[in-house]
Amino acid sequence: MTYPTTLLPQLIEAVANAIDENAEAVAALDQAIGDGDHVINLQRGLAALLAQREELGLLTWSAAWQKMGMTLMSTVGGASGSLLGTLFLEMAKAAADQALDLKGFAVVFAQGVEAMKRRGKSEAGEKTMLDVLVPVAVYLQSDACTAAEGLTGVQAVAIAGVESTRAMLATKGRAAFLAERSVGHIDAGAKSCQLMICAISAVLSAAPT
Amino acid sequence: MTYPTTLLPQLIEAVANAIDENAEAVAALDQAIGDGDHVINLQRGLAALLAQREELGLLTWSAAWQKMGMTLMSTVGGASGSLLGTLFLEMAKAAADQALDLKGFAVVFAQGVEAMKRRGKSEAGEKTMLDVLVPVAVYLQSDACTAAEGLTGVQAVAIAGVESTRAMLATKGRAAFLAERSVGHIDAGAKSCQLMICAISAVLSAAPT
Amino acid sequence: MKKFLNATDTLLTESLGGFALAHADIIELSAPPYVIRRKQPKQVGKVALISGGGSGHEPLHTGLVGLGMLDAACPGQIFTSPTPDQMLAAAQAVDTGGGVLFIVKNYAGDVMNFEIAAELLDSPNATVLVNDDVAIPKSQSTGRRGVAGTLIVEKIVGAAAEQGADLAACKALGERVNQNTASMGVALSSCTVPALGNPTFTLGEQEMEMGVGIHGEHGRATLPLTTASAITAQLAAHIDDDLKPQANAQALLHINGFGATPLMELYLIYALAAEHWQQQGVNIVRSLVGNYTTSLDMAGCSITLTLLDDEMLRLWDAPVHTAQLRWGC
Amino acid sequence: MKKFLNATDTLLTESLGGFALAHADIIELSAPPYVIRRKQPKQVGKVALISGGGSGHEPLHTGLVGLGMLDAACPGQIFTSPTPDQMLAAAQAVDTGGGVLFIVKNYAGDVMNFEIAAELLDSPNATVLVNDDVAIPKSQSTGRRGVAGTLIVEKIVGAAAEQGADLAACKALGERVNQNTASMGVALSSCTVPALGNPTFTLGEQEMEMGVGIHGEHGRATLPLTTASAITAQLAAHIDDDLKPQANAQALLHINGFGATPLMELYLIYALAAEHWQQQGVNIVRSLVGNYTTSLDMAGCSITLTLLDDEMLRLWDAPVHTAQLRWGC
Ligand SMILES: Nc1ncnc2c1ncn2[C@@H]1O[C@H](COP(=O)(O)OP(=O)(O)O)[C@@H](O)[C@H]1O
Ligand SMILES: Nc1ncnc2c1ncn2[C@@H]1O[C@H](COP(=O)(O)OP(=O)(O)O)[C@@H](O)[C@H]1O
Ligand SMILES: [Mg+2]
Ligand SMILES: [Mg+2]
Ligand SMILES: [Mg+2]
Ligand SMILES: [Mg+2]
Repeated sequence: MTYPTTLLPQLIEAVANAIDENAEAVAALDQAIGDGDHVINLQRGLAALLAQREELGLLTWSAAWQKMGMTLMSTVGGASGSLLGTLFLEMAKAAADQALDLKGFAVVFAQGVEAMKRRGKSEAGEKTMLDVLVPVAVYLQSDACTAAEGLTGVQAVAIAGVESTRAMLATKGRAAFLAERSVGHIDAGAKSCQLMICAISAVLSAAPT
Repeated sequence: MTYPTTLLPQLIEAVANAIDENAEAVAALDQAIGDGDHVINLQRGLAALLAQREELGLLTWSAAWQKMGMTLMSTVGGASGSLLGTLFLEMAKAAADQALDLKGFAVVFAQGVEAMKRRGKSEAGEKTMLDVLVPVAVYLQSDACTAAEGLTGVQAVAIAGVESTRAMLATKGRAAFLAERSVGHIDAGAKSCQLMICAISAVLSAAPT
Repeated sequence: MKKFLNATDTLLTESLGGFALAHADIIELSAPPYVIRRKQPKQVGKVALISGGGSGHEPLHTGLVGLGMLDAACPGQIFTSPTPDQMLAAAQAVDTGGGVLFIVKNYAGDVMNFEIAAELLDSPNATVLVNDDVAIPKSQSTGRRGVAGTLIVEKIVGAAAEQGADLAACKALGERVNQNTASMGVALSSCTVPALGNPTFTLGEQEMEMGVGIHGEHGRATLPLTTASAITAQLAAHIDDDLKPQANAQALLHINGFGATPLMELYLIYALAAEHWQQQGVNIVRSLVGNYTTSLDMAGCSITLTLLDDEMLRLWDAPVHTAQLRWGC
Repeated sequence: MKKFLNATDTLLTESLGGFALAHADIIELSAPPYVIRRKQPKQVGKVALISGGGSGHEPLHTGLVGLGMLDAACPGQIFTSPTPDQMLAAAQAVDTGGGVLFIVKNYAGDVMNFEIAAELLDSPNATVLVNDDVAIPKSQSTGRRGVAGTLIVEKIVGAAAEQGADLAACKALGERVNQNTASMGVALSSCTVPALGNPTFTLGEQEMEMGVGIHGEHGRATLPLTTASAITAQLAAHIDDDLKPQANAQALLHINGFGATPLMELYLIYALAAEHWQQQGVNIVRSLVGNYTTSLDMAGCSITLTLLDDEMLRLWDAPVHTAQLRWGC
């Protein structure tokens, strides 16, 4: 099935709720191995998206992601703002104006994640949000990601991804300054991305076919 | 009996010990209604006197107090330093070069306290060291201060004086800034003066006649 | 609160040594009795401005020695007035015949120690007593404390002295600046005197101390912590009660940090205070924001308003070159 | 730790407003996206120096905008990198044809946001990356952090730009200053981010954090608190490992307070650090002591040594007029 942009208001609300409900936990993660600002940065960006959600729902995916990317880029700030902004702006470029099904989205999303890797000069295994986003991109493009199972499977992949950051030594972002002391803590950006992916998947799962 | 200046080393040691033994308590008083420095200021001055004690013991009372006054004036600092320095310098002026008995000392001491009042523009009842020194000066000059009883009586007067500061409203010194909040606390300068007077009296009581 | 130190009884001496090294171009530290004196050349016969007080308020006063401001500062032990021998040594060092003006903050110890020095000083001298703190009622028997306004007196009189004003004129000017200056402070914490090792008093997580001085002692009242707007309004109201600034008056607005409050918060207070006086039609023509008259590591700040006539404004703007204030050169 | 504020989400905006009011003679605050830009006239075609970063480090960078230093500073949220639209607005506002030099502290967010802006910027531009912190091993995959040395880069390059140096020369100079600068910090407490409400990490009464950055995070190690001499020796040793200052080298010694450490203690550290390098025959020719690159209300300080050649020394001495640094005018 293809997903229309009219889902965007609901998607944004779901993501914002998921972040709000877990705000203290995410803040604590960035406090433990960062500077404590990750979740409020995200919430600021999500508030801006919420304010735009109705108009976003009237655009194409490409135009919507372009607008969302610009919004996130100019409101979130920090490492996560530049990376999330990059993700959406790249997806906007990759999307053209077609309708999107899960496979189509997988291609676009993978391009977005590649753009994040270039921007952050980073890859999976460095204890960042990429440790959720890369496995998710891989999964979405794999055969295991079927129309029936994909939206459930991707949540499991995201959760496994965030959990995998716990044991990692950080080699990117602020946590890298802590060297060995970063081990044993989940990465904040990975956690917030997992929450966002799970919220999005839940909405899409419930979307009328 | 007259008291020789050869008692000075012992007197200074006794005063320094008395202050050291009660240092925390006196510090706490100046912390409660002041800025916390009174006892370390005193200890600095007493350390300087200790360093001079042998040579002081060779001088006349007048010369010794002159030297002690200058030392205290230049090492203690703060309100108490200027006042204690003033006390000793005035006693030096008043003493001339005679030998001193208790009555002679009482006259000299009373002049010293008057000089302190002029310097501090203060008098008894304002919750300061004067609330020990003024009653002591009055007692020493009174008939109740006999050769036999005086050195014991003066300690009781000093103790009563310091206790009397507890209920007073401070109208001089830093404690006055606290207005009613100064009530219920003993004044630090009064306490240190009481300790010093008691230590001095004890030494003089035990002095060979 | 923890500190960088080797020993509490060498902290001051070591720190003064570091200060003298860091600013050797403009000041020098004497041998004991300690005086920080100006090095830059000056007109012979210029009035020599001398101030001082307990340490722990840095940069006041040592950081304000130099061209256009103090000729010398006498640093006492932490929170302890300097002693007359320091002021006499200072006068000896910096008086070139124009006489000495002592600028003294109104605390018993400072007043008495400076008075003793003034009495012992042979040469012509005068004293300006600074008592800008309006937290204390005017009728208080000790008089009001000298706090953040002291710097303003030192700057304006410093400029006048640099320009050749004589001793009487400098004293009159200093008293005029003092009369036209009002300050009030609030603390979110006390400070820790190194020798005591613990904060002088403690506040709860939702408490603030209104009307504090700069020695870590309690203020007029412990109150529930409230918004910056409400705090500013309270401080400003006390200042207005005292100064009664008129519409169209020119003023200097000085937000002074007590040591541990981030500059960001000081500028917030500036914004709120400036708005308060703007609404009254007072013309804030000059500003000074930062840690100038501190209380060791106290969290808090004070607001100071000085009503400036044209002469005072010109003198505030005149060149100054000290460790802490520098403009026009 | 308690704070002066009305609301955490208006703190920055209100504070920037106060800053702009207080320094309206030399800077102005744009409408959002926020930029603080220089007001003083400048030579057309001068290289426009733009820096910025998260707020919470005041006076860095907004306090360093003005003649002889930054043309603009882009303030992000507390500890959060500014966004590309701010840097683009800044470039639009201050580039007069000589191109833009971005001075960027080496943190992932700062680097990425400034890079995106640089890529979107039509006009000629270059970037100097500042990474003076030697607490982190050189081999660290993120590279080292930019800390208190950033101000030194901004001052020296700012002077060169003011004197007409072109974009390539400014960039080369900035990189040279950065290469010759090494810093390391130690904290006695973390800081409290307003939105979190509690210190980012806690230390015991006998603990210090060695090798901290300026965002309240843990450093390289939590160690027992020791003497100022021992602390200084540790910090200096790391700096020496990196810079390897030679005898007779000229240097600038900068003791930077993180926000809550009294100036008296900073001068103590200065004394100890100056003695360390004097013993090595290094010639400390310039000093800077105070709170310049803070971390909100963190107690602690950093030592920065910059090896100065004659050109760098002349440029350090060149006139500057910002809210925080002013000399020669
Ligand atoms: N180079 C990078 N590549 C990918 N992700 C990164 C990189 N640097 C940081 N991150 C992510 O950004 C998150 C931190 O974001 P945030 O706290 O908003 O920014 P900042 O670190 O600037 O304070 C980290 O948890 C990590 O997931
Ligand atoms: N005007 C005064 N007259 C008499 N005693 C005074 C006066 N002012 C202060 N004191 C005394 O000085 C004591 C404080 O001394 P100290 O702490 O050494 O000085 P400071 O108040 O300058 O810190 C007070 O406890 C009080 O006894
Ligand atoms: Mg963060
Ligand atoms: Mg005291
Ligand atoms: Mg004192
Ligand atoms: Mg951040």
